[in-house]
Amino acid sequence: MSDDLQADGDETPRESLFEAPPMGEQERMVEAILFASAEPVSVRDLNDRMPHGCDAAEALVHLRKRYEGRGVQVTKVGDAWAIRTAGDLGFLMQRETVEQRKLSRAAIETLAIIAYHQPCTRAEIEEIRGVAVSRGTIDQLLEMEWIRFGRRRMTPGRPVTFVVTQGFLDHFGLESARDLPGLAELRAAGLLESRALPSGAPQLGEGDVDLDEETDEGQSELFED
Amino acid sequence: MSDDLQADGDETPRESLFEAPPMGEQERMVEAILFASAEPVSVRDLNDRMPHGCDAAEALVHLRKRYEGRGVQVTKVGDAWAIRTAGDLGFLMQRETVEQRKLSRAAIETLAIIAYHQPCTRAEIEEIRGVAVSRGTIDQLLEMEWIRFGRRRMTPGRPVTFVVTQGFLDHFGLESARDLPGLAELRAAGLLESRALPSGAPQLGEGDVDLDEETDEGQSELFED
Amino acid sequence: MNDDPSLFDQPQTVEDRLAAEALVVDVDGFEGPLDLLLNMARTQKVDLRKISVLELSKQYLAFVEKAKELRIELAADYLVMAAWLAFLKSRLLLPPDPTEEGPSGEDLAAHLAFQLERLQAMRQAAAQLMARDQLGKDFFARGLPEEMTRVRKVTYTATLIDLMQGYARIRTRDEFRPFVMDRNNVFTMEEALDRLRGMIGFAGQWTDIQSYLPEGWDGDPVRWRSATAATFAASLQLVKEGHAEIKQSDLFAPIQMRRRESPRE
Repeated sequence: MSDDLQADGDETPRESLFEAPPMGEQERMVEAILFASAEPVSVRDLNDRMPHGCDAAEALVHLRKRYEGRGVQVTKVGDAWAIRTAGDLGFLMQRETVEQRKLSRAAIETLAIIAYHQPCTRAEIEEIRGVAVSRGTIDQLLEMEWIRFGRRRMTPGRPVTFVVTQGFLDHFGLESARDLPGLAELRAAGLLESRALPSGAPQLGEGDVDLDEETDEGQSELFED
Repeated sequence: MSDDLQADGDETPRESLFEAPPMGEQERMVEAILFASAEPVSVRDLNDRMPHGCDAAEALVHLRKRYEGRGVQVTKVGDAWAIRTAGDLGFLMQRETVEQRKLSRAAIETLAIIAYHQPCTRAEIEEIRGVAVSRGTIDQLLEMEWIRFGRRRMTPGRPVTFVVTQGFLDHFGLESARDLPGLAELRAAGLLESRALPSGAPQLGEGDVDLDEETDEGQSELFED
Repeated sequence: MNDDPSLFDQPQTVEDRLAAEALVVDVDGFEGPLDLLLNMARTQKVDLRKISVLELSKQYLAFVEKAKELRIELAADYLVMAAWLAFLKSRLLLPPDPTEEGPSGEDLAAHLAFQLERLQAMRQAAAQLMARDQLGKDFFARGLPEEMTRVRKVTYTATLIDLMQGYARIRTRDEFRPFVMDRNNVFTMEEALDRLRGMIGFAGQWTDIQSYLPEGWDGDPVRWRSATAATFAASLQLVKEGHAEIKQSDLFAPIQMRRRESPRE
């Protein structure tokens, strides 16, 4: 599967100011570090841990190819990397299966809204769901480390925003928030736009009302983090 | 490095009474199980977890070969198997934080005495400093390779002597220890502040005694270690 | 608003009616009025984009009526929505009043349709998300992560200046040390002066200043040196003050001192 890699992987002498180890060695190092960690490791951390002059990003390209089709996979999680078992082998892992926390419908929808609309204020979540978001729902998602606070919106009241985390991406096997299922279609259908509410329409939920002005900004900021 | 494995690894068709998955698949399974398991897994457990008719022992042989020379190794732990970091990459599992500190005053003084008086016994150092020299101080200087053992003194007890090393000379940019400036030069260089004696204080010893402003500090330090 | 006869003339199947009744009874099962509207919209069995908002409004208002009949308490949100839908319905039914400001009935209806479609889309997205392979359920992280050991390595540095200052410090301290440390072995000039002042009155003859050394200071060389130096310095002081005379007959000869008979001016 990776015969072509062997050639340039192991022996190619690389010119470097710092006499970095050969790429084959760097690949081994990345392999060892990713195997050792249960959490995704950023390219920056990889480079920090490897000897001076190493190029973890390049080593990762080789390593990822090497594990294509294998029982474990080199997966990208945001700007970090992790090794995870292949999805089709989950059936072997009953013993490792962790009890998934049961999420309420409200929590699942809130999570989806944040993921697809991030950064997203509480008022926006309430506007979309047409009902107040309970504190417990947000707290639960924060506690699971699937969402975190984003930047405050620069609108009156400076409301906080929520964005999804690396842990969220890791949990759902997403390389980035851009890879959310159906994202492109939803956007094309205009369903991710925050449309101005015609005056007189009922404002449901009781959130800090900051709906109208922020909409444009909200879009440009989308998926920035 | 494992080109020879590619051939038999993935595709070899195997005859089995139970229509076991191909060996390549079995290898993937063993790989995933060993990876995800929190403990080493025995061949028996592997077979229990894999579909009927699988031969974990054989899959292990292939898998083990596949990981030969890689950053992680399939290793036997007791009668079970686990994936572990390759021995030569253990250094990657240590996060080394380098902290630069100034050498302690005791160490600097000890070093200075050795440099000015080498070869110099511990007793001589203590006599000059006026306080006992702790073992740690000498050890530290030895470990830094700024001093080393010189010839033993041909006096009763044959005490060891210390001399400064080439590393010391390199660090301080000296051709030899003889290049160290004398007291007069130190004074000329402003490193020794000449100060009028407090009136009435007796002037003992040689004429060129200078009481620099550090005296008080020096006194209190006498009882430091 | 209930005087609209069409509300009851709707061509609804029995199934739909039952469903509508079930909605009322099951009001707790809805996540707010928008959710309820979305459920009602499904009974229209059309694409949400083509939904009849007028129809939906009527259906919702009927629901609220029914709830009242059944004495089911509805949350405020549901009533706010009912009021708004009643307003929307009237806008949609009445010909537009050109003098009236604000959005038209069609605009409001379009927005409601958009809200429903968006909620529906988010529901689907949430379902798709949860249907994905999940960590710890379908794919797994390393079960036996290796601990990163933290090794703190301390390197020490010193400069040549540090070294020289250190050396200078010791040398100067060494010479200064007796002042504090060896007080027992130091005879100060003040002490010598006091002693000489008391004794000089009796010294009419030339006397070796050695004889003025205090008792016990002539044995140990260190003490002897200190006492001699202090006594000598004190004698010079007495000469300077005009109380004594001092002489030395030869190099290294004993230094002699006697009282000055007539103090100098």
